[in-house]
Amino acid sequence: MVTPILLAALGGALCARAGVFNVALEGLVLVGAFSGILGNYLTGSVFLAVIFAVVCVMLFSLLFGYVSIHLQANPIVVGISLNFLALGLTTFCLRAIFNVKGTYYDKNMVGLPKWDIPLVQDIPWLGGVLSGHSPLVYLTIVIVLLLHLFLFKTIVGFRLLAVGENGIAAKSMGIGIRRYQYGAILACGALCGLAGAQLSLGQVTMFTEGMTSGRGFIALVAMMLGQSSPLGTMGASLLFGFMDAVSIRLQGLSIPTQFTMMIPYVVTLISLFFFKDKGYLAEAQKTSGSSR
Amino acid sequence: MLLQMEQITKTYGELTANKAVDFTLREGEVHAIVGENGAGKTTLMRILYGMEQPTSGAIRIRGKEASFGSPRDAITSGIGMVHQHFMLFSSFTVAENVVIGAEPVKGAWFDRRKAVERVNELSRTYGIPVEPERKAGECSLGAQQRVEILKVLHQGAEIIVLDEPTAVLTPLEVKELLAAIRRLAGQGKSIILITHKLHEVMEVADRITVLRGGQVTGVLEKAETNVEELSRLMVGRELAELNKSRPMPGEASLRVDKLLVRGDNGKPVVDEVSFRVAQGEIVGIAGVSGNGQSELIQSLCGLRRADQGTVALNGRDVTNKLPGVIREAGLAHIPEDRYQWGTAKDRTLVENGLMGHQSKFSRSGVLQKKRIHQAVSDWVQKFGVKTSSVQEKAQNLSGGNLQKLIVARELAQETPFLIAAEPTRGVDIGAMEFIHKQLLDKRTEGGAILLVSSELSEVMKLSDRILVMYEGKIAGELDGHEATEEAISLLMAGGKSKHE
Amino acid sequence: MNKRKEWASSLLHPAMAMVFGLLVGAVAVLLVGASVGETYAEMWKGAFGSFYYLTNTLTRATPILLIALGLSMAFRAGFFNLGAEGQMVLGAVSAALTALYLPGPGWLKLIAAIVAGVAAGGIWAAFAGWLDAKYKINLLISTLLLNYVAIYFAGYLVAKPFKDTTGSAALAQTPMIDKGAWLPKLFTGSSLHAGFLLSIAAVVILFWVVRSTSFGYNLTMTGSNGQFAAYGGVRRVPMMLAGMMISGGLAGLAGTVEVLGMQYRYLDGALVTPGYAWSGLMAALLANSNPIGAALASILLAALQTGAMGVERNTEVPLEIASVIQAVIVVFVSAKFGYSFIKRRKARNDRGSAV
Amino acid sequence: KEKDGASSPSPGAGGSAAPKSDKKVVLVLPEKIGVNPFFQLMDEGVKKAGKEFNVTTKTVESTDPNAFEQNLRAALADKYDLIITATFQAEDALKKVAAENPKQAFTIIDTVVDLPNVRSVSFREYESSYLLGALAGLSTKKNVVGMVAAADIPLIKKWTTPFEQGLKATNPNAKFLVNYVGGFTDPVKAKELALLQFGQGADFIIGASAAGDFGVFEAAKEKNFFTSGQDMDHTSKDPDHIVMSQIKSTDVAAYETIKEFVNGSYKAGAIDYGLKEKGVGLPFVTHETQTKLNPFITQETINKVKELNDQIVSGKLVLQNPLAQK
Ligand SMILES: Nc1ncnc2c1ncn2[C@@H]1O[C@H](COP(=O)(O)OP(=O)(O)OP(=O)(O)O)[C@@H](O)[C@H]1O
Ligand SMILES: Nc1ncnc2c1ncn2[C@@H]1O[C@H](COP(=O)(O)OP(=O)(O)OP(=O)(O)O)[C@@H](O)[C@H]1O
Ligand SMILES: [Mg+2]
Ligand SMILES: [Mg+2]
Repeated sequence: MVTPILLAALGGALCARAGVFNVALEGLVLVGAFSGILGNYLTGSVFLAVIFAVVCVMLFSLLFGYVSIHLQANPIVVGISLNFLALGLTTFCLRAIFNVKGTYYDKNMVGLPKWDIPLVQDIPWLGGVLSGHSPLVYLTIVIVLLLHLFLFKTIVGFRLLAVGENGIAAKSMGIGIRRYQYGAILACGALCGLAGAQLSLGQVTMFTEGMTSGRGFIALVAMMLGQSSPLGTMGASLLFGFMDAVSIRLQGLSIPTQFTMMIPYVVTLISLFFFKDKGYLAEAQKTSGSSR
Repeated sequence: MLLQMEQITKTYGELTANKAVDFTLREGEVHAIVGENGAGKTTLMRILYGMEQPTSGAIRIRGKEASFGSPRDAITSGIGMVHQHFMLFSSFTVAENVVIGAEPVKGAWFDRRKAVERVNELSRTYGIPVEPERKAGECSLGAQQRVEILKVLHQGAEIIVLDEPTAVLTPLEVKELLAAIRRLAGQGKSIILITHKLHEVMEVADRITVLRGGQVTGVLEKAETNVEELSRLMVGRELAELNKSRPMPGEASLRVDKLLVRGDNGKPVVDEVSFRVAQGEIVGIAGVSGNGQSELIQSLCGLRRADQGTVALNGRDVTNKLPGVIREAGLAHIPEDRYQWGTAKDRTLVENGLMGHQSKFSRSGVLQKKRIHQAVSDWVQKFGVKTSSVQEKAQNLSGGNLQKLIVARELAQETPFLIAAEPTRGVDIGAMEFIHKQLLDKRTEGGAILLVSSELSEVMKLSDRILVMYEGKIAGELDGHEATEEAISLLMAGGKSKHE
Repeated sequence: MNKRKEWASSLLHPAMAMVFGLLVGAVAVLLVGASVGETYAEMWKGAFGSFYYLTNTLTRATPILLIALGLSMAFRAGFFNLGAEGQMVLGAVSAALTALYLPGPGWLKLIAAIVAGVAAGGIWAAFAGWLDAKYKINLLISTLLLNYVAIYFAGYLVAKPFKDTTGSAALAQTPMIDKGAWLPKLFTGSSLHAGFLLSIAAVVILFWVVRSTSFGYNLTMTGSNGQFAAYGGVRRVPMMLAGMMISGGLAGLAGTVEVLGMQYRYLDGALVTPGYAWSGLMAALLANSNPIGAALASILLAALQTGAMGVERNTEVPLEIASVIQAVIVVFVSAKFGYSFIKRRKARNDRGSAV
Repeated sequence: KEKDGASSPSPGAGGSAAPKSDKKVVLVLPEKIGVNPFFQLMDEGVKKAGKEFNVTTKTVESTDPNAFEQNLRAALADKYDLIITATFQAEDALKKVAAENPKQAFTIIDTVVDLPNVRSVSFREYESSYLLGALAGLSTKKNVVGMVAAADIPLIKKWTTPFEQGLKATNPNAKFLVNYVGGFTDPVKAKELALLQFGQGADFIIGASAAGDFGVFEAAKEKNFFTSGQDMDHTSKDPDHIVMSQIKSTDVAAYETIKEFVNGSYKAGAIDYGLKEKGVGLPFVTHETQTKLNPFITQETINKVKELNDQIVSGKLVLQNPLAQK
């Protein structure tokens, strides 16, 4: 459930740490979801399909990088346009390649397998939550840890943080800002590709136009709430996922649906009272343009 | 010859910042560059460091032509630069700041422990003390300066460019820095030092290049010149001696009683301070930076909450009032940090000049743009601010010229009381003389001035009374006309030096 | 840098960017095997081809422009408001309900509805501002989240208590507002309504406020360097609340004129689907928060949208490709080429990365 | 690949000897066809009629309500002989435009606009929803039936309310679960909701969430429960799990309209399609299908539902339109 959001949020966090505010997550995930299905259709292998999705989204995010870094376009404008572009492009390709409108669904297409973890799956209740997911879900947990190590323990990660913290100073140290920002954007593309693949090959095995349904924006919120740290982002995504589950279960009660659907957003807002300004936030705002 | 810069010319639009400049550096020498604000010193060094490309001209290192497309190239050629405005990552530790770009590794990992060790080692070798595990943003300006130098040394620079390194330092820190510079030169490093303080030049430099209006007006051996000749070459005229008349203090304009301000950790940073500033007098505050001067000023201006005590300005209680209200009550303020408090960098000079004058230059909320434009143009002319137009963005002005604009703006408030914090920081000697004269004139007209400066000579030259701050308290008061440097230094040190 | 040059370059570069955007769009058209000339001709016709289409474009530009103007004011004060959508929706629903349930003559309803719409949007935005000022809650996140809350809440109002009970009533919408409270159309047979005049008035007023009043100056300075403004006696919190209030108020007005001038009722989703808020955000950013620039950028974005509709209607190019071309052009319009490219880069580097 | 199971009253019947026609017909949709099979069918109906009767046809999609009004007016300017549009979203704009142009012929599908130059074709989906509910009540083994609906808006009541009535009519003890996806394009969430309802014991879960239905189908396949689709006969996609479908022949509506327009028998006014006209219905019950009946639904159940159908058709059983206002 939270995996696509978390993956996209991690990508966004990486960009934010490099000083790029990436609002194109929604579009990137959508492209990932489509190319996952396309890859599966072309190669017949889910594994290759995931790779294909990752590569396609990286190409797409290269466009983001080129226009916002090389052509110095405003990253937010580019991000918003790319969201529109992704929607148009995937819908068009759906029609051009699969000759369907709306949804591509093939009962015989094989999605990502579900892996059961031995022992864990036998734990009552918890086993059902922790086990029986697609490999990408487990990969995501690994990615969170790797990203954490990468950012805070390696040299490349350290320099990436430097670029985001103070671009001019980094440049004066001879650190190529562009290279790091490109790297972050490409990595974000790869993560969004995985997010899309998990959406269209893991959670379901189909593609519907606009199937991201705002998940990319939730990822944006999760990334900001998690202060662009991998662990924080994971926490924020889990919080959101949990509240979403709560909200679904409240639907049957007498509260109007519109209010139960508000719950995840309101709770996230309230959680901001507890996780505020830990120093990094100010930096995040600087890079995202709100110079407070 | 280690470094030759030949016929360097750099133009920005219609403005020529460097015009056919020749500059040479010998191995192991300390070479000072002096010149007025906007003479083109920083520009020349930015070209050397690959941050700007010269419009024409060539750079040779050990006779071989070099071209620097970026700082990276300059760094590989053994050039390091400490910028006029620091280039630090404030949320990183000192050690991280020093090693960035050439970090120690352990396998695939960034070895932070080794980084600390290396910094300690460098620090010992060159006698430059720092606290490697402190966040750079929390360090005093002096310490940040030292971090910058260590950073350059860590990169293995042979040629070290220091752009106005002493502008923000206290006298003690200056002394330590100059000693470190000599030590570095002694160990074979070659140093280019930009400064406005000619006595520093005479103290450490081997050779001196003087720039004026983008051109070289002299290259001199230290031994064969003197302060007078240098200032003549810089300014193009003789400097007059300032004459300070005896004060005729009137009524108290500012009364501060038992003012207490707590720092972020809850400890008092200004500790029950009481003093008066009367009309027609200049009161100087001296002290090692970090002893509460900044906090004192900020709480006087309403930019920081005072926890106890009262501040009265021209008979009104202004304790913890909003900055706007306090200005209304008759306060103008030359801030100590011109970029943080004093300007909006991406705005024009006119817009920067308007700040604090909004009500004067508007009628029922509508700005009178002609008058503002005229006023700012007048200031630019009167203070000799070098700029192509008053519509220039503030960030394109050299540091000193921007400072002149701020001083002009605040003097033009014509308030009975003025806080002048580091009013001549980064300003050339000609302009400094001019600003000093303006402050004295204001005093003669009956203005009350609180001067806060880490430049002892400035405090001594201008003040009628000198208060020395130490650890948030006023450690003593001296008569400005009789105080000696020794007496002040003793109070500043509180009996023992703070920097040991 | 003198003024005239700056003007020239500020015009030249969008033009260059347009050309480049059109070139890339042409590639997309060629890829689907349609004729580039015909496609662009239809695009032009759909946007400006006749008086009717021109008014269509201006109608579409109206809400985008109002939102862009509002966001510009928040940006000027240094606050990034991502909540225009929610502010617009709340403004729209408040205006609709006021016009429906306030007794009195039509003109009174109309005026009261406009006031209610502006106030609702303004207060909703100021609420986010207040959360920031008082509790240091990141404005970017809070405004984004408050969108969902506002949209669901408005959806609830029109799906349950204030649902349309006349007609087929299948949609979540309010009943239709009395004719007396409609914003008049400017020309018969065209959709352009008096809301457009309101938006033009807003451009003029804000342009004047920003350039010539001390309030505008204080707002700009707060955004440019908040500490400097504080030092000069400008109070940050009132400035932020004012900036957010104006921003949200104009977004609310955008929703209001759509209700009173176009749909004559609040229809759930009708303001969200067209993505007015996102277009407005892009226009404000493209114009660098300048009111006149925002007007031009809004018309450009609206023209691209109406042009794309024309392409869809009259060529074999499918709707999706029309929207692809539109997105591609916007991407490249925001790019900075040539001379200004170098200049901007410098400015950016000096300021760190900036919006 | 995309279009299986055509709806049964074959629209092609009788169209073989169409006269040449120089008429121009346009279908202006208030939304993108996108995820809505209902619009897809309409588009197909129009295209088919166009080919058979040799009329020029064109389909224009709109991105949002304002764009729709512009497209409608543009169609007017382009002088189409007949302008067809559809759904409630089109009502407001059509009322305006049709009143302003009393000479122009308009048809609106799926709702009623009472103007002299408008032909309204609407559907009584509530009849088929009732049947589906009744069928679910008879079929469920666990006495728990679920529905994954698109959004909690009045429109959706056309499916939820009569369904529940039918369910209670045949099985008063059955529990009815409804969950809302909150959108029309989210199969991921729809699947989650279906799995949730399955976890709550439902063995028959109806999809009513546009593209989301595919998520419900997939959940059914994964967990082995039974499901039903909307608008067209989906049963052939996965006969083991998709055991029912609620048919709404918008293609017939579009096709017949054009046919009559070409024949000259076209008249303005309201027509509606219900069980009686076979405009709505269920495979096996009212419409023929190629698919084999899944044993989950016994022939006996089908027969019982057929009886209900007959009662409705004959007027013996009168159902309330859930959207009708008091
Ligand atoms: N990017 C720029 N665009 C336009 N003019 C510039 C730019 N950078 C510097 N200048 C101008 O070039 C001249 C030289 O500036 P520079 O910073 O080299 O002076 P400086 O000698 O270092 O002065 P200071 O002692 O005040 O630091 C100044 O007049 C300055 O306004
Ligand atoms: N010994 C110390 N322990 C903890 N923090 C220190 C210490 N010395 C300096 N600092 C920090 O570094 C900062 C030094 O700042 P700064 O140089 O601005 O001091 P200051 O009070 O403004 O003096 P001045 O007005 O002379 O510059 C202080 O604000 C404080 O936060
Ligand atoms: Mg300089
Ligand atoms: Mg200080």
